[in-house]
Amino acid sequence: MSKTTDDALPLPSPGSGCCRVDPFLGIALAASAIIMAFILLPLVEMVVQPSVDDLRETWSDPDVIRAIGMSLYTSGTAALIAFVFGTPFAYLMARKQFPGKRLVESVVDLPIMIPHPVVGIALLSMAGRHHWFGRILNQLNIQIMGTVTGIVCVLTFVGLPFYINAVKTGFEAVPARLETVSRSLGASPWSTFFRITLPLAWRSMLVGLIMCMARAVSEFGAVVIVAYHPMVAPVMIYERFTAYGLKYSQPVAVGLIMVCLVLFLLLRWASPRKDGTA
Amino acid sequence: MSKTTDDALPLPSPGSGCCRVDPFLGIALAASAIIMAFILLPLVEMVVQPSVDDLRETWSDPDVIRAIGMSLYTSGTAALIAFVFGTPFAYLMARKQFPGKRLVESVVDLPIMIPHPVVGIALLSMAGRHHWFGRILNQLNIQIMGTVTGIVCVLTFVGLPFYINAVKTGFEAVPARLETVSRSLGASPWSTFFRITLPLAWRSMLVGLIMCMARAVSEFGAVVIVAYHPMVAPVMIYERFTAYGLKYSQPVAVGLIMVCLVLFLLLRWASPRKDGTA
Amino acid sequence: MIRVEDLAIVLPGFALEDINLQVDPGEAFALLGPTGAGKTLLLEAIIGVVPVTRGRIFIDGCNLTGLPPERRRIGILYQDHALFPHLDVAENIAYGQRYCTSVLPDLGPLIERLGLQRLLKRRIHSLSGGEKQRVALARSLAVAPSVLLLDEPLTALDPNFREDIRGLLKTLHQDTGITLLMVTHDFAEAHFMAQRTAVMNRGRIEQVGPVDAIFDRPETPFVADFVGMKNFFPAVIEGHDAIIGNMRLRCTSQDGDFHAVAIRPENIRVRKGPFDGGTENYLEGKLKRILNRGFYADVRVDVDGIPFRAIDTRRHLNRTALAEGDTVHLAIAPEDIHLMRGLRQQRQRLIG
Amino acid sequence: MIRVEDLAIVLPGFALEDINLQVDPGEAFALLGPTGAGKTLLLEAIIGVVPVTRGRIFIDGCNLTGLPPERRRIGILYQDHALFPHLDVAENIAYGQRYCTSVLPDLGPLIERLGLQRLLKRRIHSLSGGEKQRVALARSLAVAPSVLLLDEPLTALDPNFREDIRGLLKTLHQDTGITLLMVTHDFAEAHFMAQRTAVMNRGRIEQVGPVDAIFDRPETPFVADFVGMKNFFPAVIEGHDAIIGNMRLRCTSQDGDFHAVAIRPENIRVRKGPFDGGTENYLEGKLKRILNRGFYADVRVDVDGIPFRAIDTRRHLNRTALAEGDTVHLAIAPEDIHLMRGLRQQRQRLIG
Repeated sequence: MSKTTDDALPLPSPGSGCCRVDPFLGIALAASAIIMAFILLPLVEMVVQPSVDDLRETWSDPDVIRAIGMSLYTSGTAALIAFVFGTPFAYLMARKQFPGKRLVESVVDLPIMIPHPVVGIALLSMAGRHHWFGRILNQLNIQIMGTVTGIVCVLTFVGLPFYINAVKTGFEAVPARLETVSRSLGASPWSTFFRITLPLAWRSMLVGLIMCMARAVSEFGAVVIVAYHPMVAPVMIYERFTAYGLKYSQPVAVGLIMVCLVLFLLLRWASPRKDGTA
Repeated sequence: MSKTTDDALPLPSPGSGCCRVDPFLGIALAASAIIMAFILLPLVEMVVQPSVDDLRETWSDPDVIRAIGMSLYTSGTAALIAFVFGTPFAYLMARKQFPGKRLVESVVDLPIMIPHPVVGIALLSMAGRHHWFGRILNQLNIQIMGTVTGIVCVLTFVGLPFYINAVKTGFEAVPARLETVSRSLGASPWSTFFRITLPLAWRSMLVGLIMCMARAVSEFGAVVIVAYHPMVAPVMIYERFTAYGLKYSQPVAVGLIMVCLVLFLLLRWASPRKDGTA
Repeated sequence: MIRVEDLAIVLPGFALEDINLQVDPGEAFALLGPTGAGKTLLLEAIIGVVPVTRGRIFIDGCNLTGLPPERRRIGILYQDHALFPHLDVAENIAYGQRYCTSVLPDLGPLIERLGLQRLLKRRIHSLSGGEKQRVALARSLAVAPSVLLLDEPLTALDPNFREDIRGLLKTLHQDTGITLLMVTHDFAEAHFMAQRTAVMNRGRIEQVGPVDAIFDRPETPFVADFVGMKNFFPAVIEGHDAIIGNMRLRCTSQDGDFHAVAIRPENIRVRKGPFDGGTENYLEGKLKRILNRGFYADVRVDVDGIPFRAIDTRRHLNRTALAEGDTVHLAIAPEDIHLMRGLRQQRQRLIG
Repeated sequence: MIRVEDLAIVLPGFALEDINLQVDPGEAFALLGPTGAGKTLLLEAIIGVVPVTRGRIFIDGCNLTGLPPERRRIGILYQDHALFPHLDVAENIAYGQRYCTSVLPDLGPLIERLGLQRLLKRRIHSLSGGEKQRVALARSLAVAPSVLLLDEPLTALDPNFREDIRGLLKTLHQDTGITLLMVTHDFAEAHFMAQRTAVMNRGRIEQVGPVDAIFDRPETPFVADFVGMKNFFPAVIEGHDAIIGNMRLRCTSQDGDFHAVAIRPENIRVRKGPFDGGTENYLEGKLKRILNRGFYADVRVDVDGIPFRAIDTRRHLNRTALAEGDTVHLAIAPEDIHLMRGLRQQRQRLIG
């Protein structure tokens, strides 16, 4: 094989790398850069902009601390409720096949698609005195309007789908066969769930809890309908914005972003690794 | 094999069905019923409650029609923007492997976790006169505060992750090998994308568009910060609720729920079937 | 002892029906059949995780049909071993102990027997395939089940481990006298492990009997094909002769009402020149095809329109330089021609 | 003509290195190797979808290394056919037409040749495996590629279709004179299709040569094992004798510096009684194990501590009633003992 003839041909030299700079990839990269900038720039600016004094002032304002505390408390409670009721539901959805299952899955996703103020209005309508359910609540002395109960109620509503979907995926990843073996060894369904399923799916449950809580912390539209007071952080941001303007609302917003960032980092730490180590 | 000895043993008779009514399954079913009721009851009541007269009144109120129209217009525009920029980004994420990919995926999910009023505040901060970006916008004569542009901007922010995630899944389901073959047959990356990838992933793109739009239609907290006017439907619901009370806001809410229901049915129709027919 | 009576399990798109089985105490019984025959479904019904539509299941004479799995005391060994990945070896083996403290209080001898002493503190994912399967075996035996079900326990293993585990299972069975019901799609495995076997196809049992009997005397075309009698032809039997088309083959006389013959491909010898006269049947045909199967090859020969399938080593084929299109000679010994009932009569048999 | 010069592709966790290959115009060349050897990666580098770290690729004398796939005119046929599921058969076949209108203006003869006339309006998912592969073949040939790459084109097919497609590929190659580079892990397939072959292992080429030469004269232990010489022993060669341990085996004399021998298991005959004297090598050993492989069996025999592997039909094993633990006799013909270079010398060879 003589090299001379081959090399003499007028063809692009090796390494000219025309595959790497083709316009297709270039445009895709440009679009990606714009998206990353669009998402990251406002958030980064937000976190970077306030001076240390601004922040110190925010964190020493007892109202701000109380609002963020209330946000954490109500979202945490919502996540807990999602955990209690959502876990068995997610388990059923992961293990059982039944007609209409896809419809049930769609219903679980509904709260994501319902406009936020509508969620508040729907729950308030149910709890009103003209409604049979409202009368039951009234007799039990449960108030929705303007109470922590009401806030927790709407936050659970908006957070549930995130918990259920995450945990369902986690349960599906545990082979049903492990449960079969456990029961053949004498373990009841309860023992099997707590000794096998739970230890293998805890990561997904943690992810679900964090996602549910993050979604609840960020809710504003539904909460503001049900309860302006007790004030959660997003409502306080809105109040300060309307009452005093942008600059005054920023420090609270930064405080809330910090909380979300912590949840975000927790989420990344908790997410199941692809290499399969639990 | 004589049957008499076996049958005489004091054991549960067949068909006593103790597997079916065990307390484990019972509790799981009860939890599931509570969840379904919790999600469905308020929504069903909401849709069923208003009389035909109420609805007729709502739909003949030009303000309501205008607000719902504005909601659809801004959300649709946001979905379109997500389509233009998100499609190449989702394609890159589906096809390329690179270090830090998981981090980029997390960043895309950030808008889901950021409190809604904070989104509005962050975008307003960027667009303010004290900010370099705001000055650029100002020179281009682009207004964010209180304009349709501003609304579209925040709706794109909150809707983007839904579009990108749905479309990325769709692209991942198209074997890369089909694209290799297409290019070996002489098709450029562009031709390959439009003749192979797009026709095979259009369902996911439709799903992504609907989800992005549904999420945008339902946004309130971010919009209300950026623009109280021009009024989108969720802001109108809030305004009527605070100004005139629950009963007066319900018809608008029902109107918006109807829009969401249509989107929901579209979504179910568009979702890729599990049997794989396109 | 396992007895399954008139069992039926009806699922969307698949049904097990008319399942009657009896596995005697201490017996090793094999359920044979291709993928999708319903073997694993039957095992899971016996364990109790699949609800039964009709029929009853007895273990050691007790009707278990309605009992939940945890009250049945049936061990199960899956091909993918199904070890608990979050527990170490010792925890896996001792998993069932707390539910039946009375039996087997000391796991030492069992662990030693299975050669697991040095693995006790190891994580599951660090074990080899054969080690995993031994741990799974120890785990199921640790609760002293009355019956052990094996779901293709060797399929997923490396060939070398396979021999180890197979031998281990065999000697364990011989020593402990535990009742074994194993599922497999490999006839050789059934032959090695089991005394009796049932062949399943499409949710029904086609034939039950000793392993050798099924290998030598299949009763349905499906079983004949499954045990390797790839040549199956309808035939008229006249005395010692089977008439297939216009061919007359001598066979050994057998009693019964037969309307078909089945012949193993490896019992049909092929060569280019004619065979010397003898007691065998000699045929002349056209070599249609040679399909390579690695060390050996499938040879398809057409004799007066009847397609015969033979197997020969590639060494022999190369030496005799047989090629597609050649005229070749076949020899079949009379004792290798298996007489069978016709298709019509087969559904009349009663199984069990 | 395909020429690959000093090609290297470095990926995280895997690397192809020192790849030198030349496929002559009109030749059919097979890349052989086990799964994970890097065969498909090399194909995809030649098509142009995997970037090359070092080295150059020439087709018909043109350096293509930097060109995108659509400018290379290389056809590819994948084992999973990779048909476009949203297009019908005719649209699939005509897919590449608009990019090279000058060549093959009329697809009629090609479609007829592949027997696809009646399928043109059919949807892809309604086709059988063999039909799909014929459509994929037509699609790649419709753009008249200068070279056709085949990525295990027969592996995913039903055995019966496999023979069809294999025959079709062979006659197409003979008639059109197109250059073929096929990837396979099946030696029989390479033997049928290709004139020359390269054996790959772990990202490197171990040996290149005519198919028969590689089958008969492997040069590395890996290739020896790959072509079925399962017995590989270091040995001292003295004239006509190979000395393994304290055993002396007669072989045919070969020129070269040899330090090992390899023997195919099917060339070792096993029986219970001693063989009559002859020109072969006779050994006596202990039968350690019989591993069933269906129609035949692996037989492991220990001769003075050296493990020999033989293959025999189960028919013969049953007839002679050989069992594990028996003392048995082995016969090996001198011409079946293959002399090889030692392990140390092998890295010094130059390939290509």
